[in-house]
Amino acid sequence: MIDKRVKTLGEAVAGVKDGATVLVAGFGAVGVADHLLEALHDQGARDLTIVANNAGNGDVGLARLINSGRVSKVICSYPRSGDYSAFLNAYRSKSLELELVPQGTISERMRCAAAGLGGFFSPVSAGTQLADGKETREIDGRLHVFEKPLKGDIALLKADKADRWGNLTYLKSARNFNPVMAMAADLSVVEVNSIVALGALDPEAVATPSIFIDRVVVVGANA
Amino acid sequence: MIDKRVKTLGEAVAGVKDGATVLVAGFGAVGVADHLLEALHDQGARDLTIVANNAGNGDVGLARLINSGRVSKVICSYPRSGDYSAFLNAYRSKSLELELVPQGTISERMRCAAAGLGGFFSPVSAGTQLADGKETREIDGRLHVFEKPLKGDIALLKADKADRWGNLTYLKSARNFNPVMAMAADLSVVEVNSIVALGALDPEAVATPSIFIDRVVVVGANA
Amino acid sequence: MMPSYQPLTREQMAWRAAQDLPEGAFVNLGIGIPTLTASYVPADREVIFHSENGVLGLGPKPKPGEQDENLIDAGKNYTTLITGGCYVHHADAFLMIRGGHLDVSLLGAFEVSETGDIANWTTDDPAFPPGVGGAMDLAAGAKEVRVLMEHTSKSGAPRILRHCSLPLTAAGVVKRIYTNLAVLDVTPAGLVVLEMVPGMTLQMLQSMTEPALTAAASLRSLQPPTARAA
Amino acid sequence: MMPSYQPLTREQMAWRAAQDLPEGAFVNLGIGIPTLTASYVPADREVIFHSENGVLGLGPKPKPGEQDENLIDAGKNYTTLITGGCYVHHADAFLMIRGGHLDVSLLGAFEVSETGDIANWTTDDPAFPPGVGGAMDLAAGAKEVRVLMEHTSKSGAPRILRHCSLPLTAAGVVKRIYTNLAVLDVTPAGLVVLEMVPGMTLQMLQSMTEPALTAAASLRSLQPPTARAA
Repeated sequence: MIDKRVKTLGEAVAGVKDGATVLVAGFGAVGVADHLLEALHDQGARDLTIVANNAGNGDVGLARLINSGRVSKVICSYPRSGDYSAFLNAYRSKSLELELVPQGTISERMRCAAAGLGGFFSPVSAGTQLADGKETREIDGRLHVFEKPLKGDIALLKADKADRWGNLTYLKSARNFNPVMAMAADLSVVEVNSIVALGALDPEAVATPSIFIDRVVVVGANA
Repeated sequence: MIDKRVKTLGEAVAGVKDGATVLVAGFGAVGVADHLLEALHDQGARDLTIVANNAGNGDVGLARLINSGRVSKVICSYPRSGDYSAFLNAYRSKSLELELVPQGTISERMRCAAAGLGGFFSPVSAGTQLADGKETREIDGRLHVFEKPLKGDIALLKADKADRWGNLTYLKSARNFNPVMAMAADLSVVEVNSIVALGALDPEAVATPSIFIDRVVVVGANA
Repeated sequence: MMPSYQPLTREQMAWRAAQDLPEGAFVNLGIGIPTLTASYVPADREVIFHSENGVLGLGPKPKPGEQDENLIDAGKNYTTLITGGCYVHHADAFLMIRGGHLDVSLLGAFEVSETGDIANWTTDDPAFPPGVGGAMDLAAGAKEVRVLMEHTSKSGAPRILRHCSLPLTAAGVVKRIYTNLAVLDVTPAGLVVLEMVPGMTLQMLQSMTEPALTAAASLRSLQPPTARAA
Repeated sequence: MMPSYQPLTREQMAWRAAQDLPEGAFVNLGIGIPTLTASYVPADREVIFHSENGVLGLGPKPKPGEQDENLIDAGKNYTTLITGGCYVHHADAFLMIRGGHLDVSLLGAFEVSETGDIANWTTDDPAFPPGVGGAMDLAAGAKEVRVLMEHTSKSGAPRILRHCSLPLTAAGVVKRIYTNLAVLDVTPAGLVVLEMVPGMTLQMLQSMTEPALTAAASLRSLQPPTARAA
């Protein structure tokens, strides 16, 4: 019987290696796998490359990983959000590298990897600093930039409901990067508010199909 | 008040020009906008390029358009399905050009156009006849083929329910090409089984958001 | 000498931009003044607001106590969904942006050039890390990109320039500029002034604008209803 | 002289391929003999079948009178959805295929080469239009591509060749071949025979196979339960 549920947050993030690329879902504080990020802190992997929209807040989650010196690179669109002092300090001390990518290009590069494609041409960022050093091509009279697929070793996801196969639904704007990151990592791990019986999720309304999910852990009141 | 409903099939396909590229949704006989295809026959546009998975059956819908000499090119993955005599006759008499594209490449090329991208590299078809004449590139040790976006002037779609804004849901495997083609045409027209009140579709389960739809017409028992 | 004109308030600027959003339009409002625009859409028009974080159909701010912790806008403020709205994931939200599915993208800016270049993502301050967010996607993708900004800097320096001095967000994309002084179109023949606030002259406006301005044949007064202004 | 061995039936071939589908695997079954495989998955295993037309979790054929006109498989036959299955659109269905999300793609073939090239999409008959469907996607994308086919043509000509004579579907992708006579692995060192039907010798099998064969150290008999065979 397929059962992707794991009992502890430790099991959920087991096996992450030093140097891993970690896809961290969420936009601002919404749709972020706070518990899995704390578990990754406890797990101990170092030299991490983080792919996320923002770069952490306060001293929790991603910010705590940065403060603990565990992150060597951040690929994100907007580090300057809320109290981003953890990122700012590491950035200023040059202990951390920043790759700044337009928000739609980040999500499209991950979808590109998920879809087994080798890269794509995008008009976004053409003629700007963020295209420096990138291959360009004029297509239909418009300058395009070549963008490469972006794949994760692990994705840390937050959803609302899951079944034991790993089918997922989300709540409102907490969907954000989660479905894309779920598709783009070798190992996709999700924390959910509750587990429902197989068949309880409407087959027309599953937002992330089971094929993309490897481990499910319940957090919060139902844990 | 936004109201994309039109009263007649004639209004639904009004304005299609000679030489138009028409995206025809469906897989086999499922999820096909039979009524809109008949309306397009009545409408009279000629020299059409059809993008579809199959190439019509019997003498209805797409096959009838072909039999009436209205189709100059078919871009599809599998013309040999069911009674495809309409296509076969036109193909043998060379009155119609065939561009054969792998099924996943057709859908991805349409999504590429929908997403405003200039093209992508795919490993599919690399080293085969279907890559003849196409740009290739080795990426991470694997041969890839460059594929261009594929956009329609009009998409003919079939859905189950719509609201007056054009939000759509589908039934089971009748979803198939519909959501992708809805995104990839300048004018997206859908025939539906019923119209529901705005707000009646679950915001978490809309399969095609209203932004992609231009005209909605009810067919069948509720028309 | 005191100027004989009254610049628009931020709310009045937002009001003006809102008047040009047509019935049925899908619109993305950038962070800052553009966000205010949603409140000034004429009551008889349905305009659907898109948020980069996967919300199609942003509604007004929730009432105190009715905030949903899972429903925020691009500025990370609590928001609501209007009837008929829906949720999508990030790749689909940016497909809508990049693929030309938005009718209007209304952006804030530091600078705009006479050929429609826009600079709104970085001041290139070496002390702070840069952040781009969805700015480049929004500038590159919509059917029509419009800018809403103060006409000059706080020190009075022009922000509508021959060439942007700050790093570009996108080149040649801006079609219309709403400022606190005027409404201008970016045309192949240069910048055309469509409206100016009462008391403004083309000569005064030109003195605060680097590229040459032309008055539209239909040049008229930019006069928001003061009752609506804050 | 009559052969002293009995080739497998189509059902027995499907049975053999089914035994190698692990618990929890996501699998796409090609049209033809591969489709039969679904019926022979051991009862204690959950295997999830994917259909290119947007069905994840294909179930058995519906009972007469219970067909749903909106639910078909890749062969355009009526099908069902198992509990836990869901529907996706075409671009997502092929993202699953191309992106390596399927554990196994089990394909029919006209020919397979010793380096794992596969030809299964066209016989190049000029009288008929070619059709490719999802064949190239399925051959290029899955984590593991396996082939299920008769060992030789009806006239007895080998279909496992040094080089495919028909136009390729994909190059270097096939990892395992199930025939009516044997199970073979495609390895960097060439074709390795894992199993043969009772009475078959390596010499006989070699005479029906173009490239050189090596016997696996663990070479064993391929003996399906006759009770399961049709």
